[in-house]
Amino acid sequence: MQGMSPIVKNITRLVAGFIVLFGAYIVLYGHVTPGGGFTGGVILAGGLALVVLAFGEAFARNVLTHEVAKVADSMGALLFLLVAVLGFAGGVFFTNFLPAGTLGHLVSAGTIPIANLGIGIKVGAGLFGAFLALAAFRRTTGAGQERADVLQSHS
Amino acid sequence: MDPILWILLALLGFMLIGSLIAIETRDLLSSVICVGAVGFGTSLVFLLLGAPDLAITQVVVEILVLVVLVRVVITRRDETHATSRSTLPVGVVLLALGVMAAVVFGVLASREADEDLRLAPFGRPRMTRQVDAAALAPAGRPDLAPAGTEPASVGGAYLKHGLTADEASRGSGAANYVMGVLLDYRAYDTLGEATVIFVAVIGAYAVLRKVGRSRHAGNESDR
Amino acid sequence: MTLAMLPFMLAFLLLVAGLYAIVAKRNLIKVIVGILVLDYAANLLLVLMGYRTPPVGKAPVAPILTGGWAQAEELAASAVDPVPQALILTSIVIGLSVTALVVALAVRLYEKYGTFDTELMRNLKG
Amino acid sequence: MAHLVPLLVAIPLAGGFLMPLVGRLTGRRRSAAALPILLAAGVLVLSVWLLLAADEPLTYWVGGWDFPVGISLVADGLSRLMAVVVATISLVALLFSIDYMARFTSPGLYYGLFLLMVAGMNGVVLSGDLFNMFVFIEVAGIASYALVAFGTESDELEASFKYLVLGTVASAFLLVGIALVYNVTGHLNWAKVGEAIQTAGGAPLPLQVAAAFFLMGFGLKAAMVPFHAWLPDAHPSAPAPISAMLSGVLIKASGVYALARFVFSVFDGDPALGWILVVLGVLSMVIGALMATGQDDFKRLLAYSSISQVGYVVLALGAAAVMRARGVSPTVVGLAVFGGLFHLANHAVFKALLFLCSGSVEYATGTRQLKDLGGIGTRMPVTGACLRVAALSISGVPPLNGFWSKLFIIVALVLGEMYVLAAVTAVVSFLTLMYYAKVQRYVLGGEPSERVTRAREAPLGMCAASVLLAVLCFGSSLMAVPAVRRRVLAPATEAVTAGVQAGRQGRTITVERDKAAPTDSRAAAVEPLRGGSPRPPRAAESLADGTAGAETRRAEPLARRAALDVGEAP
Repeated sequence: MQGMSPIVKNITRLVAGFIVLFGAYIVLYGHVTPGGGFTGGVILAGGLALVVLAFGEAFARNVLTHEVAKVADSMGALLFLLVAVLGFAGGVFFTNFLPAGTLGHLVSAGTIPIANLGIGIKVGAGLFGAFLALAAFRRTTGAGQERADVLQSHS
Repeated sequence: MDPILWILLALLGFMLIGSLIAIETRDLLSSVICVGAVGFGTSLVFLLLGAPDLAITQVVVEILVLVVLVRVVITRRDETHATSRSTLPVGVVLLALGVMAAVVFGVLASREADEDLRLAPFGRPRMTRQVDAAALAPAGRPDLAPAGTEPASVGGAYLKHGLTADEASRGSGAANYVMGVLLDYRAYDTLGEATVIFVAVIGAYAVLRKVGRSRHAGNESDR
Repeated sequence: MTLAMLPFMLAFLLLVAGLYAIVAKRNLIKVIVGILVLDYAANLLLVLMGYRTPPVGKAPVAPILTGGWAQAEELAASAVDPVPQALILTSIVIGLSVTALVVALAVRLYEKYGTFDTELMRNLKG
Repeated sequence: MAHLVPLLVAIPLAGGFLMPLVGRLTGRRRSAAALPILLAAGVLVLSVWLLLAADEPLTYWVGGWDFPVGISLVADGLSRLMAVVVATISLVALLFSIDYMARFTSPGLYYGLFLLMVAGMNGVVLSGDLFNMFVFIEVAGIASYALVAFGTESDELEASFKYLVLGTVASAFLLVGIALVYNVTGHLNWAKVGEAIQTAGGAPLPLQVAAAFFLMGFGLKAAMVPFHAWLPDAHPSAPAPISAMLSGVLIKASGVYALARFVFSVFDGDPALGWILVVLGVLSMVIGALMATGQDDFKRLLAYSSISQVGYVVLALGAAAVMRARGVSPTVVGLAVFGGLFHLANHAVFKALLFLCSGSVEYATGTRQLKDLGGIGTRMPVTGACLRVAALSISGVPPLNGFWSKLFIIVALVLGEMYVLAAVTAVVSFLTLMYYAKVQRYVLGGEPSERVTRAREAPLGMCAASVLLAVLCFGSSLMAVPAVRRRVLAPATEAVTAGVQAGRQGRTITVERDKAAPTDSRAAAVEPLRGGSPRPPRAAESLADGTAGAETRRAEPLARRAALDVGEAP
């Protein structure tokens, strides 16, 4: 897959940063405004998927590889689990052991923002990885391969 | 008559028709696009019913699903879909099941005998009722119950205590109650949910491996 | 039967439609479409059950505190139920996960058979 | 001690999250199995300790929310028994995987999925919350869909697809059931739902509809006839250790266990539900056995036999519910439940062993057709002996464990005056004996084919795993001995027969909020409840003065820190 036309590439250049930024915002402010780790993570994955679709396989191979996505996936999940296990510090599993803080501030609601961050990383990386594996530039093997390749060069 | 109910019914009708088209159309691409429309309809319903979190999530999830599905369908031409017929007569089955659905909920709605445990109708969830707080104490520990009344469902309790100005009641501290429920009261669920998506992603990696097994590699006892 | 049960019934019909697609259709993509519809229907049923009709002339109140402490009591008395929303959020993600996996399976099956049609596959005919 | 309960989920979960990373380091070497085996052994030790150390049921409120707004983990006798069964079979299956999975690629993904499936099952059996149970059923289910397709051959992919689709339908039914339950009772905690139903004096119509959805959902997960269509494809297609896990524990954890919880702890052993269980159980038993008789594929035969054997368990539980409602003596009811749970544990052991043996045989010969396997017992003496033990055990030959559990079930049915059911059970036992005699004849006797003469005994790890389970086939008969029984199975039986009462027993573990509050400690523990209470404890007062009520409080020292933080903020 070579990527799309220059128009798409340029617009993506303009927009992608904002999408990723927006995703990060949704992740971080999930406890204050609508949104949260999952939503933000999906937005992150969507923004990255847009970049890959626009710029093609080479970009995904050199910058945002499958491997990076896998590592970030595990790390995000472990971060969330860590928040859960650290709950023992407050008494039992999953205790929200940090102070509640001021209502409506970024640093409030105890562990919720950290958990959101972990989930955001996890979901963003995981879905992006799945997207790469599924849709972007799958090298097929077996029966349907030739036909699939021919069709891919069309799109 | 509540205008929201009318809008809701129209949306649900639209979704029902959309999903029937998605199911019945011959062309896989149109099918996928129709189901995408139904998904966006779901998102609108969420927005209409005071669930902006869900609406945002549904939209972004829908976009991702749609991108993947469309890509899967358009890069794989399937000439054989002429045989993709249904084996059961469409109308009969749908009619029968539809009647069943109507009967189920009609019967549920018509039973007024037992005020305490009946299906709460649309727009009046159970939490709008108050019960003796003892009913909400942990099972087997009525001694933990406070005095007075409480909303009759867990959701009402979250709303009442999740974040009241009276600091005696401990809430999650999250202005977004849904997030408070999701990541504090029911954070354990969310851990499970994060696990689900992790499992699905590595499961997809596993399924999409180029070589699943290599009978002759790596094992000297193999023949 | 009251009008107030009508939304539940429509959501239930949607569930039936999804079920129908899964049972009767002989195409992997159609089955996936059925799974998606089934998910939508179950989620809709949940959100409908948490809805609280606002006072006449007002919009439904989302369970998000925007106006500071002063508003909390009022919100508690008027907002829709946050629990089904939290459950649906989980359920949407589960649906997404299942979809990711099932699409991966469908893609692999396409590679093996060159078609999405289950009639042409060995074990999925029944 | 009580903190073990969440660790049983957290440990395999952490392992599952780590394995894809570890797998990249180890590559395809067998050492990839080291971490999972270590963790599974740890989980086994913890769960056995939990089973033996504590007598009373524990209710553990995750996050410290004692008010039933949080999620509770319940470790009563039944949950503990299931946790031990899950841990045992998963450890053995992992041992078996070391060599068996060397033929497959990406061990990191395999072990990751495996551990996450274990975490999901532990989550299911320990959960005290309907929706939480649903989520963990999904975790275990999705991991198993992927594992069934792990070989990525077309029949595996097809089986996985079918399994996934039916599993998703089951999940949708469960979700609808949960929605109805929440709508009607306002609770998700099953103990509270059970209490609400009991207060109302029986389940009202909407909850009966919900019950129908739950039955269909759990029935699909447990592969009860007529919801069994996916199992005969999915279980044989999976790699052998996964087949052992699926047949041995997964259908029990997310199917039978959930059904038992739901019928007894939520619906208080409603006799109508009991009869439905009896019917499903008998159908599964008979049809599973008949279908198994006609199979030539070794693993398919085992899969149908799983349907049949799980039918025993469900029948015993359903009969217990019926007898309980009829006023039969509690001893007999207890005996039926005891027999059912005993058979559940036994079936986990011998069916896992059978699947592992079939895996060894397939590993050595490359075929699963019974007719091609003649004389394999002489070429593979260890596997052959284990296979013989398992086959005798499942056919109910004394003194192996299968005999005892079937005996208990039949005796309980006779004592409960359900003679027809007892007769059916006996007949199905005879059928079981028949088709396992066929297995023995084909596999162990007969002229070795050319394929078989080339076969060699399976590698050490696989043999060790099989032998372990074969020993357990003898060993678990000990559970019938009164001393062991009191310790292991009696609490589980008690948890089932207690019905709704089960949710009210035992110790509650949660965070003691507001320890510094000078008011009496009981009131402090209730703190989350007191939304409209006239005056907060003193510690809170000082906070309120300083910060104009701008923050909520947590445990005292933290609250002070919060006060500091907030003091600077405005």
